[in-house]
Amino acid sequence: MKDVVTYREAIRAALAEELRRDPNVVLIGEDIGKYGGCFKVTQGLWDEFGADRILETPVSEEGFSGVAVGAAMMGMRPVVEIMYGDFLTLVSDQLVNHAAKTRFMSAGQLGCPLVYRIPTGSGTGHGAQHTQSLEAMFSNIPGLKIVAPSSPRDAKALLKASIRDDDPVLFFEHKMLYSALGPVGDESDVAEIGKADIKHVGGDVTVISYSRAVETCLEASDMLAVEGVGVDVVDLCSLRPLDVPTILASVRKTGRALVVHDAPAFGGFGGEVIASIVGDPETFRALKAPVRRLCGKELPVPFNAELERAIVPSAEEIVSAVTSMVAG
Amino acid sequence: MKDVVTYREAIRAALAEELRRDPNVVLIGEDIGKYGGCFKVTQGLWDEFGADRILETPVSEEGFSGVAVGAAMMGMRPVVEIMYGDFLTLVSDQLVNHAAKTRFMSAGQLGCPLVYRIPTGSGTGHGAQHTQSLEAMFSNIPGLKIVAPSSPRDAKALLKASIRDDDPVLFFEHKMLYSALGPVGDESDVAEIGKADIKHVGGDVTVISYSRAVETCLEASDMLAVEGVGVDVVDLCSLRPLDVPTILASVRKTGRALVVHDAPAFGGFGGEVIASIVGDPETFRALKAPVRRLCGKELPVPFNAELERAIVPSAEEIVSAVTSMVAG
Amino acid sequence: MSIGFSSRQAVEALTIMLRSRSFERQVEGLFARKRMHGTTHLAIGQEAVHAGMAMGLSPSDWIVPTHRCHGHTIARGTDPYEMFSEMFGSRTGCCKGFGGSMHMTDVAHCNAGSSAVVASGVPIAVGIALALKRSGSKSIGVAIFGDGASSRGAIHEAMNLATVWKLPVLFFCENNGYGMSAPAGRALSVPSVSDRGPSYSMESSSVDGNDVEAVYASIREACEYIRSTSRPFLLEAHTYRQCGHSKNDACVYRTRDEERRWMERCPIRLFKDKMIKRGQLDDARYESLKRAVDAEIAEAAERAARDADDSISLDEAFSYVYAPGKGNARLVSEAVRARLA
Amino acid sequence: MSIGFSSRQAVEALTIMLRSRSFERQVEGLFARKRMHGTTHLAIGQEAVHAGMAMGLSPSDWIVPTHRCHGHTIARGTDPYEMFSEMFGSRTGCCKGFGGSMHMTDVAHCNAGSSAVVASGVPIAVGIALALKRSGSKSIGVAIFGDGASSRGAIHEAMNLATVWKLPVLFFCENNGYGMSAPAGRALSVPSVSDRGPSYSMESSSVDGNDVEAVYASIREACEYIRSTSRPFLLEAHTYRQCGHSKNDACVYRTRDEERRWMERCPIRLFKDKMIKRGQLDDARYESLKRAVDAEIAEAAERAARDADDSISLDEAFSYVYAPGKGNARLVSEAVRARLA
Ligand SMILES: Cc1ncc(C[n+]2csc(CCOP(=O)(O)OP(=O)(O)O)c2C)c(N)n1
Ligand SMILES: Cc1ncc(C[n+]2csc(CCOP(=O)(O)OP(=O)(O)O)c2C)c(N)n1
Ligand SMILES: [Mg+2]
Ligand SMILES: [Mg+2]
Repeated sequence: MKDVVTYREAIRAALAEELRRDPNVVLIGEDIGKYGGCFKVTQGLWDEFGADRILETPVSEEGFSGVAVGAAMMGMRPVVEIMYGDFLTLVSDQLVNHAAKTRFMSAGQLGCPLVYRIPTGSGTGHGAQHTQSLEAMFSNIPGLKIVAPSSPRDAKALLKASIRDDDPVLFFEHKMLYSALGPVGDESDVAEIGKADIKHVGGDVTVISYSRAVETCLEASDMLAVEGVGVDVVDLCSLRPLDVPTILASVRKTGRALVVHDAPAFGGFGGEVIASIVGDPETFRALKAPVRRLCGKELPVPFNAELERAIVPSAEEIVSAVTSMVAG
Repeated sequence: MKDVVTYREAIRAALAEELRRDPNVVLIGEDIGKYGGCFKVTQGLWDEFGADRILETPVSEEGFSGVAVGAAMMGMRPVVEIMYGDFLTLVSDQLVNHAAKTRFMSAGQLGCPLVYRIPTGSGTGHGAQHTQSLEAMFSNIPGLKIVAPSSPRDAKALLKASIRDDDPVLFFEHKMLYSALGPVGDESDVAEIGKADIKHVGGDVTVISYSRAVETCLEASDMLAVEGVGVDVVDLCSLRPLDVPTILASVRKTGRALVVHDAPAFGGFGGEVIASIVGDPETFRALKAPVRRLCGKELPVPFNAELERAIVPSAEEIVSAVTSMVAG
Repeated sequence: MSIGFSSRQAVEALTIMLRSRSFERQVEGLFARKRMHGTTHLAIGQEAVHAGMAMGLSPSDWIVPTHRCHGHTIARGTDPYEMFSEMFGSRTGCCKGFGGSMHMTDVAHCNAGSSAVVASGVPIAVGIALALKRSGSKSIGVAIFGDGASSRGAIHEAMNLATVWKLPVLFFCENNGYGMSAPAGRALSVPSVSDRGPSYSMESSSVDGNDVEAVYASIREACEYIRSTSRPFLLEAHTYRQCGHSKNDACVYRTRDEERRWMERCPIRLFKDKMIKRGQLDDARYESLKRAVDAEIAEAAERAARDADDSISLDEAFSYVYAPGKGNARLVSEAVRARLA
Repeated sequence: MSIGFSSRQAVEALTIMLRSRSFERQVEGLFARKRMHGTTHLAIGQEAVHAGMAMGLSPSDWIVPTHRCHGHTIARGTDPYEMFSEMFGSRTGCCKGFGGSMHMTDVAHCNAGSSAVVASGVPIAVGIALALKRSGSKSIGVAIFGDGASSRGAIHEAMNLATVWKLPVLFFCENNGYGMSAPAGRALSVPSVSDRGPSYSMESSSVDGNDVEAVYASIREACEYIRSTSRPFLLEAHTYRQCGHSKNDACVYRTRDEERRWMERCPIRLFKDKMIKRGQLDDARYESLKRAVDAEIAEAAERAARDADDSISLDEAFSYVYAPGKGNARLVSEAVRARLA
């Protein structure tokens, strides 16, 4: 493998390696065979693995997500592609009421080791029903795990971990990251779900983010460094379980926290991050400024390209938020 | 009408009054006719309104929720009963991708005035798939409104407001409140969605809650009053839009905030409340203690009655949390 | 079509039906005496379906029952003590008291547990069939659902998929005439659910669900077809629940007259009479069988009642939310593996 | 069945087809030149369906199209300038640039807009039919969906409901042989979607979707049935999209040979030849008609391109999320009311 690959290639490599390693792993989804998937993530896998391992389905999200649950109960490890994250709404019964609860309700008799791969996010001009970031819809459901990598390395290592995990994992892939380049680990690089990664180190403000917004934060942190403002960029990588210790350690150091995500602020995952910060006595005492959010705006994603860009946080907005926090 | 009625009767009265007032109002749902609804909320309405206004459906949640959206686009005002809140998963596509976005995507050509009535919560021994509190699943969706009353008066006045509202409203009714008694307003009592109500006044700690948990908080506030600890109990009534000014005013006064809800803490609505508190500079400066949550425990709702009780906050737990906040 | 049972089979069928009935009567009594929490859906009157199916399937076929699951669960061999215990919420329940009346998973008896979301178990059964087929097993997945459930889209998707993927699934509709208070005639756009077979190029048939031998024979026939072709089959049994939908149901949606007519077709009575006529049974033998069954079930209920307070702790409960250990994958539970015959 | 159009009708049909084709070619070019954002689903080859439906329906019937919606939208009378503008994302678009290619609501032409969630528009159309029926209107709701969509459960639920509630809905399946890359033969458990009519006790039929007169005639017949009985009808048109599924589709899932065979059945060419044979058209007249249509569409595209930067502001966008004003109800928008003929 090349030293530097795209996020798309990293995901594809993780799928290929796990398909090779474990005969119980199968891919399930629409147009993921010869067509290579809507975002070409599975392109080429068909040639190696064929119809026995790549199960192409009719347009039946609810049905095939249930099929995946039943198969997982029996020890298969389905990796389901939900073509657009917006269609999570169609599989939420199987996810929330079944996948998340099977182990518990059966008192451990059955497990549900499956992964939903979920292309997410705006920027593609696909309109309000194809561009949402719906991760917050599922973060209040015990029994689920949620992962949202921002780099090729994390994507590969976390997808491998997700496939090997014995519980259902929602794996959010950001569409605007598919062509992002970066190094990846080798076959043995399997991450631990629930560990955050500090992607930039600085002493003044902790910026906490995940998925595509991490890129924006890193851009901002470079701009801020020029101005002499040091930012810790904490990439959560996993949302559930959440790496609270890493968040707290950074915020205790900086005394200032800003949470950034593309999904709208209200009711978004940022609230959970903030609650975990201000609920901790030691961290609370270390706070020097209000804990802030800079997130998506409160409207459905507009088609218009300018508006579509404007509703997610920009590096400039992050710079100005951080600057005002340091000044304030 | 009697001075004091149950929460169930209050909801029924709101339905009856609105059915009488506006011929566009119809009820849609399963077993809501002669059978009176799974929780007997619509009992008796069949006799007055019959099959023309009470549309009984097959077990087709996804289908009839879409039918409601189409009917609402044409100016009908459907009030849909989702028999158990857990089945919101089956209607989430119509809710999230359609009802919430119709007005925006059509640039105001179409509206979507409908109400989903949603019996919610644990305590009934119905097991993990019939007892969830899924309000947080929908709080990150612009275009929706969310209401969750805790008393007969609020239930009636807010349901009337929801039915008259021109946008889609999720109306969460707590099953364990159906038999709770309280006064209600007359026919003209229509509440404003988005206004919180301070249900108990005290100076030491602000306890913020909604739905059934408000009852638990009020029980705790009485116990605390005996011990000389004064608690503001802020009943949010509406979750989206959220009455931030009322929350902030109380917290600025007390300097201490505790958020209580039955849904699990992680990823729950409490995070949003906390983010709104600690993001406000003036309120942040007024804080004397970490902002805390006391919420449901992180597991699917167990059938066992003792466990089922143990996973939601008790008055005793609230008392001890408040006491330690005042002491700390 | 109805094949006459041998005497041994007939006694087995009768015994299963009596055990199912006896279990439900005990539950009814326990709820009436407020000894049990929650709600319950009894299947009184549908016992021929339980017995016919349990006898017609192979023990390694996997079932996914519905909310109305006690009869199938007991028919398949689950210990009534564990079932009562589950309904008391005790640690000794088949799901340690986490599940309750509607969730009685028993992997040892190839019972994947019900979904209490009507029809959502159907695609799960299709997934089980997929896994069985891939494992090289000759076992099949059985998706049980009601007439009410048949209106849910999940079933349409599951049936279409099972056909195009050629999966060994028995779609089994227990048509008891009502989905809660909704008569099938008002909820369904077809006279019979099995009329929908052609919509999926699926073989289908209907059977008198109060005739245990007929149910057994149709199940056998359907299973043979499924095993030999690896294609799904849709079988519908017409039956009736003599009891209410769940506890406290006054049955305002149906007439006493209708109930009376169906009581005359009570599957246990029908089969008992048939056995007597055939000389496979006499009244004395019936009474003693019934007494023995009732005693066994009553004993299980009493024992479970005594252990009712043996709840699992909250701490222990937490350990069931996620798989124990972390990092590398464990294999599928040994119990499931053992059943992938 | 095919009814011969009068000359006036024939010219109308041809004009609609040419406008649909011309619109799509312009869009194709604009995407190729990277002038447009997002993606788009062209319906080149399906124009007989657009024209046959638009002419067969009454103007007060409400349609709910699919993601592949331009042809139906233009056929129904929406201004191509407003459609191009929508695709440029400008304020002058039919949805002010909020919707884009897949969302072209136009209440003035009884077009409720598509759902881009395949099949989710179908229950919405049933809801529209419910409202129309209650308002005493003779108008119907039209649910348009593809062969791919037919596997979704929402359609099953909607069809069952429409029958048991007796609603005036036309379920219209545009079977173009593929759902994205999935051939209907692999995704569908029946040879033809209309085979599923009996599953809902619904009248159904299939028609050659490349024969505009046949489509028109079947629509007329279906609508007459629906209006006179207030029952739903399932109509399927077999057609083919000559283009890819969306922009940048190399069509690896089908053969060039298959494409060639369908090109020979291009609905515009077929109908043009038929008209010429009947003496309703000659080559010169065709060329001048085509030139006029192309000029009109090109002019609309150019005008829209000039106005492309006229975006709505973020502030203004916020005012469309919730209804203006608060407290008491406003009535349904006057525009909708005006269309509830
Ligand atoms: C999706 C869903 N909707 C509604 C319910 C409430 N409910 C429980 S049982 C039932 C009736 C189901 O009827 P049927 O499938 O015929 O099974 P039966 O109860 O007759 O055995 C309903 C509507 C549910 N559990 N799930
Ligand atoms: C529920 C859902 N699943 C998947 C998609 C992605 N998708 C867009 S169009 C399409 C194919 C639809 O096929 P069909 O219904 O035949 O319509 P056609 O594109 O052929 O006009 C798919 C799968 C979607 N938009 N919605
Ligand atoms: Mg039934
Ligand atoms: Mg198609």
